[in-house]
Amino acid sequence: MPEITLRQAIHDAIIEEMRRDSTVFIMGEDIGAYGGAFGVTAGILEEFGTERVWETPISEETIVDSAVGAAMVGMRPVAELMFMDFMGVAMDPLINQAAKARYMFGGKATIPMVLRMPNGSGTGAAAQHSQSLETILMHIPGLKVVAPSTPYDAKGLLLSAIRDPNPVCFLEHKLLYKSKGEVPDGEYTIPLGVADVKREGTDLTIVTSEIMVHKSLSAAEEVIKEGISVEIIDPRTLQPLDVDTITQSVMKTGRLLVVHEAVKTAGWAGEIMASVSESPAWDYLDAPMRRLAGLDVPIPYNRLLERASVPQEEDIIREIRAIVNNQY
Amino acid sequence: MPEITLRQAIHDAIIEEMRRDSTVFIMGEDIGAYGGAFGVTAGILEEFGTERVWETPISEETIVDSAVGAAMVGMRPVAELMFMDFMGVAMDPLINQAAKARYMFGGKATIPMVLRMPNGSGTGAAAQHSQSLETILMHIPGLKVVAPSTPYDAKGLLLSAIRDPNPVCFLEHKLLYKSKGEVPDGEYTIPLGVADVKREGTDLTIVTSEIMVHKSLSAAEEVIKEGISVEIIDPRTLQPLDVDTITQSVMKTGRLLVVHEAVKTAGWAGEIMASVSESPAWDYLDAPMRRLAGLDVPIPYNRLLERASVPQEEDIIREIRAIVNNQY
Amino acid sequence: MGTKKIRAEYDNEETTDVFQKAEALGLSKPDLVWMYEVMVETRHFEEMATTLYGLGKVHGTMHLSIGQEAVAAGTGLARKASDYLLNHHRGHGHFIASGADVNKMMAEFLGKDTGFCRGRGGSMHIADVSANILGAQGIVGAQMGIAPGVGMAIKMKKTDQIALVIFGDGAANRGVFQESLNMSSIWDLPVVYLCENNHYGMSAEVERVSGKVPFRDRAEALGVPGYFIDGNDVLAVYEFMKNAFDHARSGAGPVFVETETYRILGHSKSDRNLYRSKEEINNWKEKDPIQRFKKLLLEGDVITEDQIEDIEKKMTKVIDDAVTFAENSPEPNIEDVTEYVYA
Amino acid sequence: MGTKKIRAEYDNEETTDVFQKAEALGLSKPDLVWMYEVMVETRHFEEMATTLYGLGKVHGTMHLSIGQEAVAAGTGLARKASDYLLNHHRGHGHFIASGADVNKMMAEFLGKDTGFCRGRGGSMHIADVSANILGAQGIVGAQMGIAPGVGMAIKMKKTDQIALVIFGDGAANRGVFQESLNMSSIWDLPVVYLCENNHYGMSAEVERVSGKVPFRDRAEALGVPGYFIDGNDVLAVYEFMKNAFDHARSGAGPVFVETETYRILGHSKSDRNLYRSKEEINNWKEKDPIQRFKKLLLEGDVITEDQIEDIEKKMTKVIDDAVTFAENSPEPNIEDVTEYVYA
Ligand SMILES: Cc1ncc(C[n+]2csc(CCOP(=O)(O)OP(=O)(O)O)c2C)c(N)n1
Ligand SMILES: Cc1ncc(C[n+]2csc(CCOP(=O)(O)OP(=O)(O)O)c2C)c(N)n1
Ligand SMILES: [Mg+2]
Ligand SMILES: [Mg+2]
Repeated sequence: MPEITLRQAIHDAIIEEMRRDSTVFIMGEDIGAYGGAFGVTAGILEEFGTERVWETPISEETIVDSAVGAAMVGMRPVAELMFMDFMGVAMDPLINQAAKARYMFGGKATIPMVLRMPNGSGTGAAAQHSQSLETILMHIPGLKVVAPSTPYDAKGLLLSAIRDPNPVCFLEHKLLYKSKGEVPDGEYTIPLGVADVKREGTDLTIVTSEIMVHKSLSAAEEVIKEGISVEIIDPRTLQPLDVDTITQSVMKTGRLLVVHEAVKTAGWAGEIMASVSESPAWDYLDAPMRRLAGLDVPIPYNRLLERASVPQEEDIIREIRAIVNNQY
Repeated sequence: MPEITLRQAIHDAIIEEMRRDSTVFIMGEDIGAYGGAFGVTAGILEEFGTERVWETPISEETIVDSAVGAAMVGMRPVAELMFMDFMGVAMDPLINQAAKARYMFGGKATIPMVLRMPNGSGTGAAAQHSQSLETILMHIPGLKVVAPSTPYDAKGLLLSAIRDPNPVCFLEHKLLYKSKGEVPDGEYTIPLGVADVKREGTDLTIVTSEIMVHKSLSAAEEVIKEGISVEIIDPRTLQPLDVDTITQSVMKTGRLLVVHEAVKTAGWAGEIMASVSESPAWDYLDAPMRRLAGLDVPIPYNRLLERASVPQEEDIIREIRAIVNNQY
Repeated sequence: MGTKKIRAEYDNEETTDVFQKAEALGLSKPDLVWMYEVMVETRHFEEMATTLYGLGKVHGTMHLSIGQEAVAAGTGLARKASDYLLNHHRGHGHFIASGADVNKMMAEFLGKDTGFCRGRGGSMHIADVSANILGAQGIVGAQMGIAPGVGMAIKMKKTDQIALVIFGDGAANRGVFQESLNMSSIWDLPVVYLCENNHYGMSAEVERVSGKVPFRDRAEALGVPGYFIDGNDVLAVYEFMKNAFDHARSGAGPVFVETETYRILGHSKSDRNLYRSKEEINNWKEKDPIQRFKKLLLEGDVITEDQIEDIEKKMTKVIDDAVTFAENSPEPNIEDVTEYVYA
Repeated sequence: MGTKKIRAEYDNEETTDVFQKAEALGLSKPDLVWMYEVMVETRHFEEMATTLYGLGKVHGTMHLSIGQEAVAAGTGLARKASDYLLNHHRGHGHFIASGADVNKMMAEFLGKDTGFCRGRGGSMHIADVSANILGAQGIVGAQMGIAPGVGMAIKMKKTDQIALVIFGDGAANRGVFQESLNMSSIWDLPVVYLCENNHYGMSAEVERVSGKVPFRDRAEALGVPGYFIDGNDVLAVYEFMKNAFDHARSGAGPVFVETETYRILGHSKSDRNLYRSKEEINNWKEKDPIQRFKKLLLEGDVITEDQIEDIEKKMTKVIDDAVTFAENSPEPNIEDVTEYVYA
């Protein structure tokens, strides 16, 4: 299988869906000649022209609202926010429009749209360009939330997202754009709501997503040397969440660590823990459930501070050891 | 002590602070002659005139942004969103401005502002006027979140909120405006970050806030007849959260139920559970931690559906019994 | 700033001779009667809504358009059934003028399973997507953000539809107004903007909260042709809206029509009218669009006093029937509360 | 729509005789030299920034204002130190023209503990609240929302300060533009709006994404006096900004000044300039505001070639010293990462 970058995988998913389905179109800022701030949409304007590539003014509220409008009358917009942080100026369209139209209107509206949002820190872009706000989206019934960690997942999930009849928020971690992975030629989909076991193990379950999957995998490679066997579950879609796969794993390992880049307080680690608490897996827990998350700070600019503000491989290793050795 | 409504308590806190401190002022829609959509600010325009009562156009983004601006240069704005749901159009000022200015600017800015937001369902106002979105605010480092359940708490907390040097989001549950309680004459404050034990008990800890405190208290009165003794903790401020009081209680009772009106998925029950999981209280748990929350739906209009979509006394009773009797 | 009164000028001349005007507009007698009927039906619907609210049968709040019916009637006649309607919270008249079934409207009001939204939406969110009625908005102004997307879809599908978006003077001060008109302007989208300027956004008098009025100038500054007309003159409304639809349908881009009218009742049920005088309200009652049009129709011999009576009776019955329908309808099943969250 | 080119007209006449103009504006020779120095200092600062970035010493991205220095210099001279400054992402020049210490700026660039924001903010968020510099904004346009609040505070405190808010052509298309100008307009707030129209918001050519240009018309439609001027003519910038400050300080309310200029370099480090021609860029290089002002100063005998040389050397040293200061400064303590979240 050819190896391509996550950026390429997302690009391919969009362009292939645009070829397949004439109702799919893209909209956002600088997605044409510029190719998008992260280069994802490069070349799409050339192939499809301005009829299917709507380059907008800086008007995020109306961009996302308009995606809702177009979706409501039968199109399948794939809109882009240049950075996930800009959700702040496009929150009403998400919270009160995309998520609620179907319900409020008694099932009469269908909103098949995708909103792509690069998230995450590590690029020195500071507090207003580095957030991971997916927990907020998970808390809005009516939205789906997808957060891939590999090119393979990204393409398969984005295809499903575009074909899904609901509003789907699609996260792209900036530091993963250049990461490579095998992706088969041609069309394949990954259903929304199915987690992936990224590594099997027996002593501890880590639930994590996006870039933290990779950091956790490295950490797992380290601790296996000490005989600690870590299982890594990547939910891939945070909403709907594949609780079964998580609880199955916890029932096997007896220990849970949730790792996310999003800040700790009220972050989605709590949702995972609550789900485990409510499940049969509770009785199998041999240790307290733990989380490792971004510090409760806006992301700082300085690279040392920036690095310190989100979980790193060494932090994950430390946590794994602490849990397995009952040192908390 | 005189009994007054929660509406009156909030009104009194604002007007007394305005008399005491000339930098305190109010801003928002229809807060003058109309008295605010829920009557909270009635009479304030008459006493202070338009110099301290800024009645704005319908421009929530700029209302909240402007509160940040005024606060940054030494004023103490008490701004109002008519409904908490309108956070959607004022999210950037909260997420990226109020919460981050101090940090981004290396501690050089101070943002002493209060944003009042009526929340909650039960008034037949449907999906866009009934939400409880406090979890979202808890997830933004830099913001404080206050959610009172009684007139006494409301006044004491609002005084502290206005005097706090940070941006404070102040929730007011619509169905509590008319509820009455004893409030002493004159000034008193309740520190932010201190929970209140609303009822002592030995068998189960309920952590809950706002209107759910009252529903839980009623439920507790019911189950005591069966010999089940419930302790009810009202955090009063969700951020900062008084984790100690919660864990102390859980160490005593061995059981935890979190009740909130906010929708279940990724709601703040998870934060309470995560905090307990991380604390010494973990070892004292005799039962899985449970939550009872709003259904994962936009709030429906029909009153039966509306009622069914958030926890009611009977649901709380059912949950208490289930936990205490190990039936889950 | 904010001092210039909005009655500065209108783009329309007051209709005085109904025949002459109707002829010029290509309107038949049934067209004229239709508009009159829609206005009366809306008035009856809303008066009944108040009654039901008083009886405790309606939950929540409601926003009545009594005094503003001409805007809806004139617009409804200009709109084609294939055109999309994006409505706002004070939109009963627009629904009725778009041909919405009042039985289903009344049922929605009472939160019944037979209502347009199966009781989930209520008065504020009536929608019928299959009939191109894309719902009403509880977030002031959000419909303006949604409208360009509908216009984009129309362009991509190459149909000759229009997106009609309705909002108030208060909404015009939300930032999304500028974003929306700008976006429609740059792409020449088939969007018709209808601003119902009824002098108040809740208690906010339009001149007090607006740097300059009328709003028409804002539209022009965004490259969108803007008109400011008398919204209580139903024929003027028809005329300008018809032109607006024609313009947008021809591919020439968006149009903005601002109609001056007045909200006779309070903003919603909690309004005690403390921000305006009885005198002001009474002055505007004199300008009641229904009475005004009735007078024109009678003077022009388009209709007789007897026919007026008959319409009155007919609409009383239509609304009474709607109440009966609604009251006899079942409540939604509680078990279905989680339906419709996801498709 | 969106077709009218913005070079339609200016409100200012091109400065040709520096002496005559300076006299009319009440400017002394040191004032003129000060503006020139600020422009040169800014240019050197930004060229150094590029160099450091190339060397991998700067983290993240940066937005350079090369070609736009006249706007900052003219504005900086018009602004009083007591006036508040709300800056945008492309704001190095404005900071320098406001007297900000370039050592602390450079240190912030390098993320050092001695930087204005102790390394937390970086180039995009430089602030010095104690010096009335309320920071720069990474969310395009948000500073416009914040500005009326600063104006309100000034009114309540009854000082004679001004809130100066700076933003680009791209920002002018965000809804908060309308909300902000409207709010300042209705309350006659002392807010001066400075739009740096540099033809592009990232890759978006202003005419393509704006229903109508210049934006000045939007301001006027909101009751705010608006001007559209040549932003590469530093004396014109000073003239109009001075008038704007005077107007706002007199209590007459907000003013909007739109300055036409051009961003010579890419939007940020990732820009490959695929959306515009080399020719266009070269045309604008010819209009370099520093060269243009230098020529005027030389022609008017305000300054000699030798003095020009000296300024060049002085600024080279100032910037080199800033780099030395920054490089020798410590990194922030990692343990302090959670400081400053709450007061
Ligand atoms: C974003 C938002 N802000 C405030 C409100 C509360 N609100 C509902 S209607 C209204 C007045 C709207 O005025 P206008 O647009 O003129 O419409 P009208 O009610 O006069 O028909 C207000 C303030 C809201 N629903 N949404
Ligand atoms: C709300 C928001 N949308 C988009 C961006 C990404 N972005 C940063 S600067 C910029 C262009 C801004 O254009 P303009 O206002 O003209 O300023 P200029 O960069 O030309 O100085 C864009 C799109 C952002 N930072 N914030
Ligand atoms: Mg109105
Ligand atoms: Mg620009």
